[in-house]
Amino acid sequence: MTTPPRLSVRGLRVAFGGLTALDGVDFDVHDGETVALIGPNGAGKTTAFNAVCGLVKPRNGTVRIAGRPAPARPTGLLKAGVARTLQGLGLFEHLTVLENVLVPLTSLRDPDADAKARTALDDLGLTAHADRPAGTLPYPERKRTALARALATGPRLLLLDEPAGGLGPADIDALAETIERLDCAVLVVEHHVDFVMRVADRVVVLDFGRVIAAGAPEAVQGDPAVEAAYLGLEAAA
Amino acid sequence: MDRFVFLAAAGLARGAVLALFALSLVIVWRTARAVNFAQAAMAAAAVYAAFAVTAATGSYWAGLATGLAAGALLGAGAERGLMRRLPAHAPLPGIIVAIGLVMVLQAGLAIAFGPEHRPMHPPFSQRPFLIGGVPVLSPYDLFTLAAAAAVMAALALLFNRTPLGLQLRAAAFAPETARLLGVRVPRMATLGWALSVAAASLAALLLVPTELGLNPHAVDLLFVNAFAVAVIGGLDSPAGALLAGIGTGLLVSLVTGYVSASAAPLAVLALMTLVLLVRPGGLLAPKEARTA
Amino acid sequence: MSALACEGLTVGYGGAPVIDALDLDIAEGAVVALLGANGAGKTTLLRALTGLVPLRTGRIALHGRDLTAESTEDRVRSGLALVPEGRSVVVELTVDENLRLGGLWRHRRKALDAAAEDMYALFPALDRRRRAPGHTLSGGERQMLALARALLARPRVLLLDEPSLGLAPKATAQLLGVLRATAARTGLTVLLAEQNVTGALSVADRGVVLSLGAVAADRPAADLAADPALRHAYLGF
Amino acid sequence: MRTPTSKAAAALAAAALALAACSTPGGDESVPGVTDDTVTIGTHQPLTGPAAAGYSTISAATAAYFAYVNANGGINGREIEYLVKDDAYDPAATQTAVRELVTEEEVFAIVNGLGTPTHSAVLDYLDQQGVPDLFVSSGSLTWNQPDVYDNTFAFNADYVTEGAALAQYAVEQDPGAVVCVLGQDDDYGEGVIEGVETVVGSNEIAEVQTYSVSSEDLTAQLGAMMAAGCEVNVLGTINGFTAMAVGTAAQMEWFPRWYVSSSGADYPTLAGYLGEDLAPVLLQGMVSVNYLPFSPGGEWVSLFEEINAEYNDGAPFTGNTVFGMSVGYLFCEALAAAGDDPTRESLVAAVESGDLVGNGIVPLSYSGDDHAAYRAVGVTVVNEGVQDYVGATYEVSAGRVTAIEPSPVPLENEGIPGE
Amino acid sequence: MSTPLRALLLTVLAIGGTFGLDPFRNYQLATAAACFAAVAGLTVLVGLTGQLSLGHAVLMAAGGYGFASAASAVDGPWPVALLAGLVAAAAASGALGLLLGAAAARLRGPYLAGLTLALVIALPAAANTLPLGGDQGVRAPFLPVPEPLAALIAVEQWHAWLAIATAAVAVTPLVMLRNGRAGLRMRAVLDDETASRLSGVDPGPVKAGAFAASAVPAGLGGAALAIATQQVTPGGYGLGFSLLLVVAAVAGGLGSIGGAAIGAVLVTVLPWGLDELAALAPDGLGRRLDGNLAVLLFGAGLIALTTAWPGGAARLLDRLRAARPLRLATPSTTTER
Repeated sequence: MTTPPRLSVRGLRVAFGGLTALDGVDFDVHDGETVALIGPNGAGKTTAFNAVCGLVKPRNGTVRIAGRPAPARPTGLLKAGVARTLQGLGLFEHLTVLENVLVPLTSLRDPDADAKARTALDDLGLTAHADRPAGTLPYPERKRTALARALATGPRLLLLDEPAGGLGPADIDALAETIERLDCAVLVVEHHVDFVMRVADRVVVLDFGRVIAAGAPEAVQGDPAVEAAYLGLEAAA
Repeated sequence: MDRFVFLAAAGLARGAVLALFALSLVIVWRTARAVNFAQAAMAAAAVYAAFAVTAATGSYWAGLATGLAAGALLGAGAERGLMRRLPAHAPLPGIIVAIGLVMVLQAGLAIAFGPEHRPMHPPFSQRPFLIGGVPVLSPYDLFTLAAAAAVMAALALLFNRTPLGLQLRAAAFAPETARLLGVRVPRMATLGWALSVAAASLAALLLVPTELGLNPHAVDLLFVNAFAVAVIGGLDSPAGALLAGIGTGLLVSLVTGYVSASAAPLAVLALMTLVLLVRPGGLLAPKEARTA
Repeated sequence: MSALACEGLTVGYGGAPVIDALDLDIAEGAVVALLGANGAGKTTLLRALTGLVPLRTGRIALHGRDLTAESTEDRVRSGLALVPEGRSVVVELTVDENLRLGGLWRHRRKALDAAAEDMYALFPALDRRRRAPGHTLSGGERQMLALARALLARPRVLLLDEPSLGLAPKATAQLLGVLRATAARTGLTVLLAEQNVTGALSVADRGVVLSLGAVAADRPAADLAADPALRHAYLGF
Repeated sequence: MRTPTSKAAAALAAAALALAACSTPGGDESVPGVTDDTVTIGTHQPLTGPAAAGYSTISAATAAYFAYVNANGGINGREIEYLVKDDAYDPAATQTAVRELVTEEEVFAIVNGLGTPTHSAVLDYLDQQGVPDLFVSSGSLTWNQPDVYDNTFAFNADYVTEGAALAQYAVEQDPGAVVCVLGQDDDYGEGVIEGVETVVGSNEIAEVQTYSVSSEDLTAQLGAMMAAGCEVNVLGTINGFTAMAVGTAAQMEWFPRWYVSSSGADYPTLAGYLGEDLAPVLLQGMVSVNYLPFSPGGEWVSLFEEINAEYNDGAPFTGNTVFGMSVGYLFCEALAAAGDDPTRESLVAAVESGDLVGNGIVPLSYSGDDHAAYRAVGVTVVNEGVQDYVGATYEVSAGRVTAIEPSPVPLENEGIPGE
Repeated sequence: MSTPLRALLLTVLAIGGTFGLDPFRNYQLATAAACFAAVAGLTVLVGLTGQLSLGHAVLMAAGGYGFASAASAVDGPWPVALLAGLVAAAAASGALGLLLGAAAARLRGPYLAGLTLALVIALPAAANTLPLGGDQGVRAPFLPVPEPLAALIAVEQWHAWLAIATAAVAVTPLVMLRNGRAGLRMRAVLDDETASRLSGVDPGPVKAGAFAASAVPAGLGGAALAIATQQVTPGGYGLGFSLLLVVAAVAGGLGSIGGAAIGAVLVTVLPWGLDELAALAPDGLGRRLDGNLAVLLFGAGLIALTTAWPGGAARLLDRLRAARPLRLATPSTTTER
């Protein structure tokens, strides 16, 4: 008997009014694997994330986590080992860095919450900022705080929404190293192609809410459909 | 049966005023995304202005016009002078400032005019027509109904059929998009406040002659009931205000007549709680169209 | 003569500037493609030009007239129009109301009717759905409506932010076709921010590439299309 | 201690110090509020708020009467200082006002505190402090509990008495009429209803309607009463709502007979609400009861009118004026009877002695085991805009109504009590 | 220092302070302590979760009625009656708060404010309809000074002690809650509901719980007031009083417990002081100013604070303290959001 994938998405369809954001999307993420979800703006990447986290309700399709249906309640998701960062940071700006990291840990009623939070801050070099309100930090530190908050709970599945967005080369490099060190399943949405090529074991390409290509980074790179999606209609002809 | 007919008729007249005041709350909500908790105090101030002019000129109509103008000015002034300075996207400061405004206006009116109830006389007889021996509606009730209906119809036309109304709605729903289309959004908010307080002032002007007399708190109960009505109907829905206004007017009248006067406020509270628990956005809440 | 000119434009949301001392001059009647990777500052530039975000420094002139101190509404009334990215349709209003909204300050009632009919002729898909509420429209219909609404006011300079976002290739082609034709017919000046490089360059006379908030390349469209640097800026390969 | 709570400490301490600096409690053995040449008394009155419109003129009239007395040498050589605190008819504010009067101002007595809910709030406090609580301005039966509140005395005829007297007169005038009651939804309305029931029987009232003071109108109530075929309407209403009831009924072309409790039947006040033109017509024949000397042209009224003109800036002369000045007169009488060196005990003893006569048209009934003021009331009727006694007078005791003869107190010594 | 210890110290300090006050000031202090408990509850609710309640006076009234009826019913030594009263006050207000909280979790700002407003207006009607004694309300038992102390202190001072102790019992758990896990979750929900969900915090229950947690101190405040005044009437808990609680919370700085104390003292002492001032004005004017002047100034202050200086009094202290670079362990939130 094979272990079910950490995350399994089948036939996912999401629509907002007349807009179809996702139109029958399938993909899996296995333990220890980093999968990148890429595609042009508006292809449906963040919607896919939101559907996995229960923030939007799909019209059709299933999301399974380790073989079980994804829980709908916030704590359930956290208990199922799913953590996520948000595209717009999603920090609690008026809470300190330490408190930001503590929130999910207290949700799990973790007895070692404080120690775990401090370890997470330490790992990402945030200890010096622990007591500053998150909203007052420079952008890269805020980005790292968001990551620390996701990592502190020791997730089995980590969803990263544009983790490299707005970062400089050095920070991106450090981020890539952090992700490479992780042993959990990672699903990442990112525009920064070099970064994707570096961290991803597999790439899933979305366009108009459909998967147009999937596979190893190198294979996807040469796919004419992908090129067409990115560069526009003329190239497709 | 006689009693029912009578109570229903009385409830209808009361409901029309309630609906009009509730509509004024809907207007300011739709055009400026604000709940004006100072609506009662502003309307009372406008009625004082009307009272003063009627006393000076002897003309009810001059007073009425003054009251409407004073209401519009107060609304525009509050938006320009206070509400505009508050941070957007947070309802709390607006509510708190409005509460402050209530205190200032009511205390100011009491200091300026004293606590006395000043009787206001209606322009039409309040002697009801008898239908089969049952008193139904008086000419003044009919005037109230007609005025409320006319204003509601005019506002509906304004909002749904005129370019100005289109701009008002667009500015409320999507301010940034509206600005990009050349709509002067701040002006629309000012206009929304002015229209709203003017409508509330009209409701107050219609109500006060049937009450004990004009005093700084004369409109308070109307506001609270109208707020309940607006919430029951859905703050976004003019039709909801109308429906819930008439319904609540009937409810209050019937409960007062058949049960007791003190049960009426409880009946309104119960209705409001019930509606909110079943439909948190009110009876006629529009379907959530926005996804982002 | 220059239709739109800006000098020393600097814009930021706190932290480092997103647009950094940018100069740009667009000749009357030109169609300019504004290119650049995600986060290069395209959207911020367009929002700054229309006054939706405040400038730190710099000035903006429309046909030689300084706009810097004017409100968004006044800039629009001076002939500067922006079709923003994404769903700028007012979903609570019908198609017809949305469309007319664009021309209220411009036209008297009769002229507005005529202008609206012109637009319906230009976009037959909208003509069929005049009474439909905005939230029922598809992505393509929304984008068409937004463009038609902007054109209704007969702007002198039209700014478009990613009109192809979320559109099928066919729809994008149609939209850009209408744009090109209108520009050619009316002498409209267009600044088109696009990630669909091929599409944008196919209608543009000139391409400006933004990188980190500054102009990285600025040359005729035909030259730029073949430039490998551009391809790398987008695809990373 | 670097937390917000420490700021609380700082604030509290600062406030405490500031307050402590303001005053220190007095500790001498003398009688509170009494010096060689002054007697300081206090009251709580609704000068602002919803009840101000109806009652804020009472304390002004009382103050004017005291000014008159002081100008004529005071009582036993002492001038009366009358401290009026506003409570806005809010029981919480009454608490603060009365405590300030008792502990800060150290008043000799509280006189004519107004309102049932308001005065109820300080009843226990005054009892614990042993402060004479004289002539409460309300018709509740609460004030007449000498076993519990040995220092508290009522002034108004109680509402039950008034209701019973009104019903008795109605039954005599108009046997077999359909009797209905409209009452305020508190002890006032309930008292009147109870009084009416003692006369007509508890199930014989055809229709009982209530209103609350925050009501917008009485249309629903009057409509229900009209539909029930009421012929005699007994009202336990305050002035504003009496006017509204009469006006609303007239609008319905309905002209039943009105029998109104004294707290809501002051003709000048009602005329203010209804308008000078309509009032004589609508109020023609309105029956009420009273116990104070307000007959137009009477000697008391003449005196009070003079005092009102001289010491009250010629404020409108209404039933409230007579009421306020009568209270003042009664207090002066009690003070005079309390001796040359009055104490709180001697003041209470003077009231309980039964020797006070007041200025009413019926006898005062104070005694050691009865703290009600008037157990009898005289019937008044409005005729062509003039409200006056018609002679019928009833005493109510133990649920029985008996007709008695009125016994008005003559004016003596220019209205200044002395020994 | 731990919160309970600090609370104990402050309570002792406040009780010590009563010796410097005459009976009337002690009565005012008792009232202020009662208001403090209610304002503390309100300020935590508004400041930490952004939910505005215009009905905290009703929650106080619920506590007052609960106290009065339970303490009167108990036939035993006064500490037993007191304890029974306080428990009943907490239970009554907590139950009402839970109901409101359940509604609040479903409602957005204006709808919630409207519901709480209607609740305040319905209180007199409820008092007349339910067995709550109508306008006259219900009596709360008089708690005389215990025998050993009788020679030492006046009854007002004794009531001030009881009110201070009750306020301490009400506010201390609130402070602990606010500084602990629950407070963190409330502030997280206020900051970003989506991020909260992703962090396992369900906004609904947090908001409802905050309402209940805010209601209990308000109810105990009502009990403290009942101890001092021996009376609970619907008229004492009207809209004006409810708005005054909002003023106190805003003036002190939303979310700040210390600010709540400042605000409570302010709304207790200032109206009285202003009325004293108004009494100096000529008679006619004085009568019109009396009562109204305080309301006018409070309203103007509320507007000025919110538009110009949203942090309230507590923030001013912070700013004055900023010369020394000290940071509060728990940053309080402001009205800016």
